[in-house]
Amino acid sequence: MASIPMEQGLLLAGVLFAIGLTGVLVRRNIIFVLLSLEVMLNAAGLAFIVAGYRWGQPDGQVLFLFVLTMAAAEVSVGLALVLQLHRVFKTLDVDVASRMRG
Amino acid sequence: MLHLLFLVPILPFCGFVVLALFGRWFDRRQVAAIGVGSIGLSALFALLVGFDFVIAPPAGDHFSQSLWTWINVGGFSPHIAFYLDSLSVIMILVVTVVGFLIHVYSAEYMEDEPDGYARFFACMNLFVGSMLTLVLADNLLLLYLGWEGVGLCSYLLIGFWYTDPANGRAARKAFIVTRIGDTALLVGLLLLFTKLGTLQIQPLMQLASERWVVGSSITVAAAGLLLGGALGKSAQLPLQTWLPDAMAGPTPVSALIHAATMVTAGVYLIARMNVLFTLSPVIQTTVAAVGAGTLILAGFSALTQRDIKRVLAYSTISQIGYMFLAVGVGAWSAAMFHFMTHAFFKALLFMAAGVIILGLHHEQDMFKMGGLRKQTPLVFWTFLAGSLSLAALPLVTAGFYSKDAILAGAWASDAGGRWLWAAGLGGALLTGLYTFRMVFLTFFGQVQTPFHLKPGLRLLLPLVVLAFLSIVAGFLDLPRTLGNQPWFSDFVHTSLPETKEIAGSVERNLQIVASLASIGGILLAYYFFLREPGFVRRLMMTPLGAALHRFWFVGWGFDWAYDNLIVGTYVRLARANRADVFDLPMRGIALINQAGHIVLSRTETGRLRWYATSVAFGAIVAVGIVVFVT
Amino acid sequence: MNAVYYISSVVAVVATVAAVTGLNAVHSLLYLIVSFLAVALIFFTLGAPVIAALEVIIYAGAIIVLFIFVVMILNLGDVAVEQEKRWTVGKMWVGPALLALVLMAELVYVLFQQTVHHLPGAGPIQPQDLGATLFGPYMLGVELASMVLLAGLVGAYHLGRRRQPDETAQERQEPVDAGARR
Amino acid sequence: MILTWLIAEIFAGGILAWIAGRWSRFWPRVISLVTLSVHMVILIVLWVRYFGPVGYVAKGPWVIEVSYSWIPQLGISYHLSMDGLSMLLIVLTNFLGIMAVACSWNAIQERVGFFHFNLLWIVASIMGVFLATDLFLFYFFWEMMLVPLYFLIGFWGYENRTYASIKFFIFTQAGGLLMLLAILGLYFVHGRATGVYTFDYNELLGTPMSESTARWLMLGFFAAFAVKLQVVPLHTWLPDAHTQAPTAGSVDLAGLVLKVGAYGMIRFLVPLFPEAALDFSDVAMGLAVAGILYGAVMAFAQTDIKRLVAYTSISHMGFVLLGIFAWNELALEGAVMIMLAHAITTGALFILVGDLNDRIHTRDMGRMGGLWQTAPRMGGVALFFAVASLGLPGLGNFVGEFLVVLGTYQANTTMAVVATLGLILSVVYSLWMIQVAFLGPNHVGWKLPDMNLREGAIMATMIAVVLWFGLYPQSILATARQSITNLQQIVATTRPEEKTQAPVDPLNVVLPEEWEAP
Repeated sequence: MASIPMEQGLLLAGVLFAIGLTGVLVRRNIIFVLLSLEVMLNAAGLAFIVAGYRWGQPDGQVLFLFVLTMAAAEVSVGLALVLQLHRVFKTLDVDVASRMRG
Repeated sequence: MLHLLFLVPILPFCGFVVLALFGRWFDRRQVAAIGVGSIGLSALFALLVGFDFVIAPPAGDHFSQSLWTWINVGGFSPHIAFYLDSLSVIMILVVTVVGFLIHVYSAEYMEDEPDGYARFFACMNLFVGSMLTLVLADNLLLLYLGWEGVGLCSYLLIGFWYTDPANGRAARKAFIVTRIGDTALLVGLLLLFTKLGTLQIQPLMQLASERWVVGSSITVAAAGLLLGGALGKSAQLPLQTWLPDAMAGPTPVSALIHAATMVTAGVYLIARMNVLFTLSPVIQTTVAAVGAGTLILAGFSALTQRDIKRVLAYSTISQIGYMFLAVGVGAWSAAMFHFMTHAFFKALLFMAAGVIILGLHHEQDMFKMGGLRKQTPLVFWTFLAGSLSLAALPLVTAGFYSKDAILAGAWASDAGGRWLWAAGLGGALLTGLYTFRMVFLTFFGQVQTPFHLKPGLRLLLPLVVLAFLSIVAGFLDLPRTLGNQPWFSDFVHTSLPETKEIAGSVERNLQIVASLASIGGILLAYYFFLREPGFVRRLMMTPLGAALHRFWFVGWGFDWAYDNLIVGTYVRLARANRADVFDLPMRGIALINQAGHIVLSRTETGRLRWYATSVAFGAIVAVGIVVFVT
Repeated sequence: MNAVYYISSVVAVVATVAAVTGLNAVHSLLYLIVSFLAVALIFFTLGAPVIAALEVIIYAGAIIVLFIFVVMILNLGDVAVEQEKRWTVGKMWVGPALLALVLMAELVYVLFQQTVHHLPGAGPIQPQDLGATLFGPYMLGVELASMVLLAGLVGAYHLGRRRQPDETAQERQEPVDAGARR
Repeated sequence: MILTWLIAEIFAGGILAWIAGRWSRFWPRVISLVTLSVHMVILIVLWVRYFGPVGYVAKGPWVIEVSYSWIPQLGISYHLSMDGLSMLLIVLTNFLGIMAVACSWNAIQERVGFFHFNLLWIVASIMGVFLATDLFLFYFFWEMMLVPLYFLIGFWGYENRTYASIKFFIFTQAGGLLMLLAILGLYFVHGRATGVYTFDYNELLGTPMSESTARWLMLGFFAAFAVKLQVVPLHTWLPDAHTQAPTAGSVDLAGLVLKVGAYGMIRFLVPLFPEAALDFSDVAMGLAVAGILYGAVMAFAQTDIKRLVAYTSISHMGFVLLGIFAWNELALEGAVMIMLAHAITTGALFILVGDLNDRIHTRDMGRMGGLWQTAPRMGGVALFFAVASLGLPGLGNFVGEFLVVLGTYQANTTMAVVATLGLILSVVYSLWMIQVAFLGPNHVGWKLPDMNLREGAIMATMIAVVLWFGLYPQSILATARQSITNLQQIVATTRPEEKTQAPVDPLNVVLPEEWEAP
C-alpha cells in the first residue's frame, strides 16, 4: 500500500481539473467539450478519493459513486443533445447554438 | 302651531325630491303645480307659524324644535334642529312669501324653455329649502349645511342654460368665490368649537359673552372668520366679483337668489352672531367700512352698465353694502328692515326687468330699449314703484324708511360714524342717479325695439303684490319723527340688541338731508339722461371720462386682477405639472433599471464557452476572496 | 507502490492533455481511456479497489462507449479533423490556459498554505465499509441518485428521439417568434 | 367560527365562479352576486346584532374572535378578530364587491369566470386584512390581495394596462416588503425583550423598544401603508392603475385597497409604535396636507376623466391621513367616515365614468361636452357625486372631512387651516369635471342611451347610502366608537402624556393664556 501525501493527490486532481477546464473553454466542438467535462468530473472524484484515503473514511468513496452516477446521467443527456444539435444545425459547433442571447 | 315649524323647510325639500326623481314624467302643469305648490304650502305654514309667534310669543321669545341627532362624537353633538325667534320669523316669512311669488312668476316665465322646466323648479325648491334651513338652523353646522346648499343651487341655476360655456363659467365663479368665504366660515366654526365646545348658536353666544373679553384677539379671529363667510355670500368687497356675472342665470333666479334672499345670508349671519361681533369692535367697524366701501364702489359701477340686469346686480351689491353698514354700526333692526324692503323692491325690479327682457326677445341692453312706458304700462308702473323704493323717495316708499334708519344708525355710531354716514349719503345720491338712469333709458325716449308680449296673470300678479309691498312695508317701522310706530324694531329687538338712539331734532335734520340726496339723485338722472343726454356723451368723450367709465364698467378691475393674478397662475401651474413631477423620480428608477438591462443583456451572448469562462472567472474571484481576503 | 502512483499520475496527465487537445475525436477518446485507466490505477494505490473497478467499468467502459457510438452515428471523418484544425488555433489556448492556471495556483496556494505537510494516508477502505456506509447513512443519496439516473434515462430518450418533420419545424418556429417579439 | 366562514365563503364562491366560467358567461356573474348578497345579509344581521340599537356589551375589545394555532414553532396563529371598525370596513368591502359585480355585468365578456374569481378573491383577501390580528396572517392577506388585482388590471384593463399593472405591483410590493421587514423586526425585538416569539397583535402591543428602533420599524409600516394610501410622493402608481383598470378594478382600488392602508395605520401603526408615531405626526400631517392640495391641483389639470377622479382620491386620502395622525376621537371618527364615504362616492364616479366609456369609447374630456343634453340622468348622478366629493354638507364626505379638520384643529391648528384650502380646490376640480363632460355645447354630437335599469339601480343605491351617511352618520360613528376608544386607550397607556386634548366640556373651558386680552 502506497503512502501518498494528501497534497500530492489533490495536486493531481487539480492538474486534471485545470486541463479539463481549459478544454471546456477552448474547444468549439461539442463532443470535445463534453469529453473535457468528463475529465473535470473525474478530477473531482479523484479529490474525494484522496480525501477519503487520508481520513480512512468510506464517505469519500460514496461521494465518488454519486459523482459517477451524475456523470453517467449527464453524459447520456448531453450526448442526446449532441445528436439534436447536429440534426438541427448540421454542425457540432456550440457557438452556433447561441439563440438564448440577450 | 309652532310645532309645525319643521314643515316649513321640509316641504320645499319634498318638492325637490319629487321633481328630481319623477320630473321627467310630469307635464308642465304638474311640474308647476308641484314646484309652486310646495313653496306655497311652505309659505302658508310659515305665515301660520309667524302669526302664532307674533300673537302668542313662546316663553323666552324663541322656540326650538329638534328632529334628530346628526352627529355625536367626542362632545361634538349638533342636532338637526330648528330655532325660531323674531329674526328667523322675519327671514322665513320673506323667503317663503317672496319665494312663492317668484315661483308663481317663474311658472309662466320659464314656459317657453325647450327643456329643463322640471330641473328649474327642482333647483328652485332645493334652494328655498336650503335657505330656510340656513335661517332656521339651531347650530352653526346646520347653518353651514344650508349655507352650502344655497351656494350649490345658485351654481345650478346660474348655469341653467348649460350649453353656453360662459354661463358655466359664471356659475363656477359664483360657487368658487363664495366657497372661499365659506372656507373662512368653516375655520371659524373650528375655532369656535375648539374654544367654546359647542356649535349651538345660543349657548355659543352665551359662552362667548361670559368667557371672552371685549376686543381680545380671539374674538377678532372668530368674528373675522365669520365675516369672511359673510363677505363671500353677500358679495361684498373683496369677494363681490361673482354677483354681476351671476346674472347669466334666468331672471327669476336673479330675483330670488341673487337679490332677495341668498345674498343677504351674510347679513343674517352677522345679525345671528351679533354677540361675537359686538365683542370685537375692530371687526364690527371693518364690517361697516366694508359695507360703506362696497356701496359706493358698486354704485359707481351700476352707473356705467348697459345691461339692465347688471345694473340691478351692482345695485344689489350696493344695497347689501347698506345692510353691512347697518350691522357694522350696530343698527341691527335697521339692517333687517332694509333686508326686508330690499327683498320686496329688488325682487320686483328683477321680475319687471324679466318681463321686459322676455318681451324684447332676450334683449338686455338698455340702450336698445326705450319708450316702453306706453307699450307695457303695468310693468312700467310696478317698475317705477320699485325704483322709487330703491331710490328712497321720501315718505311714501319703504326704501326711504329702511335707508333712513341705517343712516341714522351710522350717524350715531362711535367709530367714524360721520364718515360712514357720508358714504351712505353719497350712496343714496348714486342710487337715485343710477336707478333713474335705468328707468329713463328703458321706459322713456324713443321706441327702439318693439315689445312682443302679452304678459299673463302669473307674470303680473307677483309684480303688483310686490309693488304694493315695496310701498307699504315701510309703514311697519315708522321712526319717532314720523309717527313713532316702530313695530318692526320692537319685534326684532326680542332677539337682537337695541340700536343706539339719537336726538329727535338731529334725526329730523338727517332725514331732510337724506331726502334731498335721493331726490337730487333722481333729478340729476332726469337732467343727464332725459333732458340733456348729450352732456353725458360729451363727458364720456373726454379721456378722463372714458377711462373712468371703462374702469367703473368693469367693476373697478377686480375681475382683471383676480383672473390674472390668481386664476391664471393656478391654471398655468396646474397645467404645467400635468404629467406629475413626482412621477419623474419613479420613472428615473425605471430608466436606470432599463439601462442596466441593456448593459447586462449584452453579456448574455448565448455562447456556451463564454458562460463557462464567466463561471471560471467567478470561481477564481470567489476562491481568491476566500483565500486572500478572509 | 509509490512509484506506481507517480507513474500513473504522469500517464494520466499526459493522456488527458492529449485527449483534450486532440483533433480526431476517436483518437482523443482512446487517450481518454488511457487517462481513466491511469486514474483507476491511482485509486487502487490509494486503497480504493472497488472504485478502481468502477472507474474502469463505467468511465472507461460505458461512458466512453457512449461517446464512440455518437461519434460513429455522426460519422466524423477527415473533414471533421480539418474543421477542428480551423477551430482550434494555437493562440486560442492562451487565455483559457491562463485562467485555468490561475485557478490552479490558487488551489496550490491553499494546499501548501497548511501548516501541517505531508500527511500520510490512513490506509485502505474495505468494500464492506463502503457498502455499509452507502446503504446506511447515505440511503437517501442512493435513492436520489436513482432518480437522477431515471431522469437522465428519460431525458436522453426524449431528446434522442427523431422528431417528425412538422414537429421540428414547429419547434424551430417558436423561438424565432419569441425573438421577434422582443 | 363565523369569521372564518365570512372569508371562506367568498373564496369558495370565487373558485365556483371560475369553474362555472368554463361553460357559461352568465353563471359566474350570478354565482358572484349570490355569494356576495348572501354574505351581505349575514353581515347586516351581525351588524344589527352587535352594534344595533339594542346594544351589545362586548366583554373585551373584540366582539367576535377566532384563534387557532397555525405554525406554533414560529408563534404564528390563525387569529381573526372583529370590532366595530372592522365591521364597518367589511360591510363596505362587501357592498362595493356587489357594486363591482353589478357594474361589470355587461362590460366584461372575456374570461368571465376568471374575472369573477379575481374579483371575489380580492374582496375576500381584503376582508382577511380587515380581520387579521396576527401580523403574519395580516401580511399573508395583504400580499394575497395584490395578485388578483394585478390580473384584473393586466387582463381586462385599457390600452396601457401592462405598464399600469406592473407599476402598481412593483410599488405595492416594495412597500409590502418593507412592512415585512418591519414585522420581522418587531417579532425579534419583542422576542428578545420578553422571550416570547409571536406575531400576535395583542401581544405585540406595548413592546418595549428603543426610540430609534421604534422609529425605523414604524417607518417600515408607514412605507407600506403610505403606498396604499397614496401619500404624496408615493402616489404615482395610482393614477395609472386607476386609469387603466377596468371599472370593477377601479372601484376596488379606490374603495377598498386605499382603505387598507388607512386601516393599517389606525389598527397597527399608531398602536404598535405610539411614541414614534407621535414624533412622526408632524411630518405625516404635512404629507397629508400636501396630498390634499397636490391631489386637488393635479385633478384639475387632467384631461383624462378617469385620471381626474383618481387624483381626487389622493386629495381625499390626505384627509384620512390627517385624521389618523391627529389621533383624537373626532379626527379618527372623521377619518373612518371619509374612508366609507369616499369609497362610495369615488366608486360611484368610477362606475359612472365606466358606463360613459362603454358608450363613447373615450376617456378624453376634450371629446366630451354637452352630454347632459343626451343623457340627463347620467349628468344628474355625476353632479350628485361630484358635489358629494367636493364636500357638500348633508352628504357623506362632508361629515368626515369636517370631523377630521375639527379634530386636527385641536391637535395642530396650522395643518387644519391649510387643509381647509383643499375644500376650495375640490370645488374647482369637481365643477370643472362636470362642466367639461356634461355641460357646454355637445360639439361632437353625441347621441347616447341614458342609464338603463341596472345602472340606475346601482346609482340609486349608492346615492341612498351617501345621503344616509350625510344625514344620519351617527349610525356609523356609533359603530366605530368603541374600537376607536379602545385604540386610543392602548395608545394613551403607552404615551407618557397625551398630546391631543380630551373632548371639551362645554361648561368647563379654560382659555389659553395667549388669547386673553389684558
